[in-house]
Amino acid sequence: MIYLDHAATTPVDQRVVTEMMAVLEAGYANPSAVHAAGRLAQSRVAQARAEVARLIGAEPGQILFTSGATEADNLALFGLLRPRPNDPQHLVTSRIEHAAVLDAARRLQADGCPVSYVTSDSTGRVSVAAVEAALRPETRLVSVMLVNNETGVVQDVAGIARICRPRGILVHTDAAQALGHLPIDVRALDVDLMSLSAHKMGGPAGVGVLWVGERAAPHLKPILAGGGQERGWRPGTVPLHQVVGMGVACRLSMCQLEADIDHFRRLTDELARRLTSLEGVTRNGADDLRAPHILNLAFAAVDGEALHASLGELQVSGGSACAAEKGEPSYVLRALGLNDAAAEASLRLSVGRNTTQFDIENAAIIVEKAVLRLRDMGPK
Amino acid sequence: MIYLDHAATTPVDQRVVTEMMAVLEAGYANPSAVHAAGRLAQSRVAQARAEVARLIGAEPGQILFTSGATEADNLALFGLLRPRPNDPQHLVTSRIEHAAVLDAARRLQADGCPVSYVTSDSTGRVSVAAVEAALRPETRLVSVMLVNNETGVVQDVAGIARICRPRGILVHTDAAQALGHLPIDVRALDVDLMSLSAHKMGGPAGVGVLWVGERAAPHLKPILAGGGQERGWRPGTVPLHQVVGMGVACRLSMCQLEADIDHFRRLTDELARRLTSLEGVTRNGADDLRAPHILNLAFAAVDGEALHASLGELQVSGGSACAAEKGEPSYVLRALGLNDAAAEASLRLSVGRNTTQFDIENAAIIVEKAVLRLRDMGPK
Amino acid sequence: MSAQSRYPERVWELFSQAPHAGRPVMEAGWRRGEAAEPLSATRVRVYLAIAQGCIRDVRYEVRGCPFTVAAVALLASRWIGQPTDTVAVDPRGLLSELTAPVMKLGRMLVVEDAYRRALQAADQTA
Amino acid sequence: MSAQSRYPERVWELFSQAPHAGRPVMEAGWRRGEAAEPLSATRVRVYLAIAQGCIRDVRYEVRGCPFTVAAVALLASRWIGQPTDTVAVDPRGLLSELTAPVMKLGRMLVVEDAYRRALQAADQTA
Ligand SMILES: Cc1ncc(COP(=O)(O)O)c(C=O)c1O
Ligand SMILES: Cc1ncc(COP(=O)(O)O)c(C=O)c1O
Repeated sequence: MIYLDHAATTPVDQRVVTEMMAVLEAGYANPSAVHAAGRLAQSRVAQARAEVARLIGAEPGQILFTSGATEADNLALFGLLRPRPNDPQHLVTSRIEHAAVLDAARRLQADGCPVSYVTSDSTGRVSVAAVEAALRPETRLVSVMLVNNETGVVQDVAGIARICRPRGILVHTDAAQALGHLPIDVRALDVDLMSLSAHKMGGPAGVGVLWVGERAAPHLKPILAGGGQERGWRPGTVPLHQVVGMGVACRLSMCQLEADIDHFRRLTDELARRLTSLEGVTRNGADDLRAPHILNLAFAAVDGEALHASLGELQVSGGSACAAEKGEPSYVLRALGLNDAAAEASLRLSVGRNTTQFDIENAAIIVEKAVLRLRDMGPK
Repeated sequence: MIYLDHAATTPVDQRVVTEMMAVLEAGYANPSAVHAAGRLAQSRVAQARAEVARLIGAEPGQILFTSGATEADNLALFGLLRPRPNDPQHLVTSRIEHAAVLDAARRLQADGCPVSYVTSDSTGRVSVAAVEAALRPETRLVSVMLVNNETGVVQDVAGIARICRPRGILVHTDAAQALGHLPIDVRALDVDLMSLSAHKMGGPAGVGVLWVGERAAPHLKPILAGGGQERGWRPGTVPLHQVVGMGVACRLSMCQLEADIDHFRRLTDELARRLTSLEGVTRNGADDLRAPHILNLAFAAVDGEALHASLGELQVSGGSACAAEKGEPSYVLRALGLNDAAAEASLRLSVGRNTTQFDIENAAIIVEKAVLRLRDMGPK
Repeated sequence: MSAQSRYPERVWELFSQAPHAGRPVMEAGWRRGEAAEPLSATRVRVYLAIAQGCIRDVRYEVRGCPFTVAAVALLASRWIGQPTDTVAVDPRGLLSELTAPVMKLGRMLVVEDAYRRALQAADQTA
Repeated sequence: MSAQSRYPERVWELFSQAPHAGRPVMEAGWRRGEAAEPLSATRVRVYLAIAQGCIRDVRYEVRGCPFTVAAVALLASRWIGQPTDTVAVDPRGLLSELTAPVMKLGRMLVVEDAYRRALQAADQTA
């Protein structure tokens, strides 16, 4: 099996597994309990908070643990926007966001929040000008992701924040695909909320973070009701092993981010070089804008389903895992200008820490063979 | 350290840890992804669903994984009740519910849902008659827990369901403290929704279940928006190791529930025998109604804070972990008729699989010593 | 485990072997039929070698999903050696024979069109 | 690690040792003062042995939280040997000396009352 679907989920780093297991085996108690084990657990949570914070240039107190980036995205949107008849709270987002943001936006819209969807250009980028054009006096929040999960294109979130700041508009960014793949600094980006996920960067699934900056904090309302955990923003027993796992993954990334980026870049560059040497293979999203770990290629003159079926032991995604489950062609690729057939005949190839040069060579051979056979079979 | 706070959280069973570790190390992929690893992951999720279902007499397809009982409780209430101006949807719940239900109820109330709160009698039970008296023609949902997390008192949920059924009212029960501590059969209870949590019964924190029966399913709306996971009711990447952990914990409970119950009962009975032989020690909640793992005792003529501070290496809770964090006296004990001081001078002692007879003997000595010293110090 | 487990065994075999696939070396003497569906970019071209009212040989070119390829290949194997007045394409029959999902019916219609047109076409006399 | 880490070291020491705690063996010759706060069920009883305007000894009984016990014990140690006209209780001063949270002020007032009443009381002449 050659696994080139790290953008869907990464294996948990062995060093993370080891620390999670230590926590599970130690049997620490509920971090909220007042007694000694509870306090020990609390200090482990605090450490994890600090480890995540450090990787994005934030304060530990601003790190709010959630069950993943999906919940973090939902919390950002539902937590800040409350549809009210006499107080229109306008949201600007993009057509290339993850389903967690897009579906939340649609729900807000159904509940009476006006929402504007900005599209991306053919490079895969949402332009600052397009966002600016969508702003209204009643715009409360702009939500644009930092790295797109299908094309890997890095968005100009700092540029978007720059035009929102003087207008007092809060900015949220879904950085699930960016964490561990790009240097991130919430201060430099000057955003207000950021969603993170552990399982995209060597941590466990089922834990994420909403970073809440000081401008957003006074306005954020919780989605879930219950105990007072996470400053009242996120009730429920904090799952210590999960939170520790995310902390360790961030700590590891802190010390090897540059090396990781080099590794990812070298592998995807090599794969692109091999595959684009075939005729009729084009990049989805501009190469100079993409994050190092994701490569998205369109293959002309082959059927998408047949291509995916022909990859044997090479595991990749067409679009995101969620879109794939629905069997619909990727809305992100269509936003780039691809038609349904071309979107379906695209492969997202994403690498991780354990991907080797050998994996890349084999993957290139598998894809090349499949494409040539299908084309050979097709009408000339 | 003598840990008698299993009702707050249990250590993760070593057999659960082992299987979780195997999943984490195998590096299975996102269960939603279409490729081979994804399908393997899906079959593990299906197995876990079946394991949970079997323990409560349900169908695997009715098991909806969440981030814990808090989210399950929220999903049950928010998912079924939508406050609308011209359609009053009345909720009946009790004053002794967990914060996850009570806070959700308060939020619904603030949003325009009428809510009735039924209190418990001095035995710690919410009477069926009291629930019946609270029903209205527009009542949509009744939510009463199966086992109270502070007193351990088992509620007459089957009796409550019996009066709701002919009226077409849906019944939710929070069974977080019941799972693994009582035989549970959703058919015999005849309820419509049930919340479960893994970390109260040897599984990991951060994963729970909402069981959704066929009468409730057509009406349930999701809280979170996003990918289509969990039949659209619960988006976000399903955390495989967590779900497997909950499944294994349920599988273990399936084969040793009777032995566990005997063990819990023997330990708490012994502890009760020793401590009630002291003067001025009374049970909070009727002994013949309590679940086997929880014992709640009130100590007359001592200061609650001083008592808790005097327990040394014995770890217990006064109320629930959540209430303890806020430093407020337990509303559950006050519903039993205790005043603030008496509620604070109460101890919840809860046992687990690893608790030994020796732990119980030592715990009894520690509590007895503390109580006698404080009383000796006090005005006679 | 691989992608093949997502397809019925028969479909997988026909898709991966694609018997009789290809264009005739010399098109003279072959009849040709073509059909396409632009949305999915499915395209099927069928070549029939007919002599004395009998289908002597079949070739095809196809761009389509595994079910489409399987249907085209299945018909090719089945039509070879048949008298032209006994052959027919039943799109719904193909669906059920290949246990294909209903949403594939459109593609089966493309396959039918291509075969029908080839049957009705005049010889390509080069 | 235990409950003691939740309290300042001084408070913990005074609470767990409770120096001078107890009732005098013979109450005759002791002055007694008592105060209570029903909500938290705090109750403090102070006994002072006074002779020639000087506090010769202090005893107390207390039901209260660790800060309350510490305050009562601290005052006992401090008052022994003092002339009665120099001693006083400063509830806010106790709070800060014991680094107690402000919500404990009510209990410090109970402590003050008990000491003040004992000082003002007549001898218990049995
Ligand atoms: C950009 C983006 N946002 C959000 C998510 C959801 O993350 P999680 O699985 O932690 O809920 C994903 C991954 O699926 C993603 O790629
Ligand atoms: C009765 C009850 N319901 C709900 C919960 C919340 O469970 P979780 O920690 O899984 O969110 C708890 C435990 O804290 C509980 O005891």
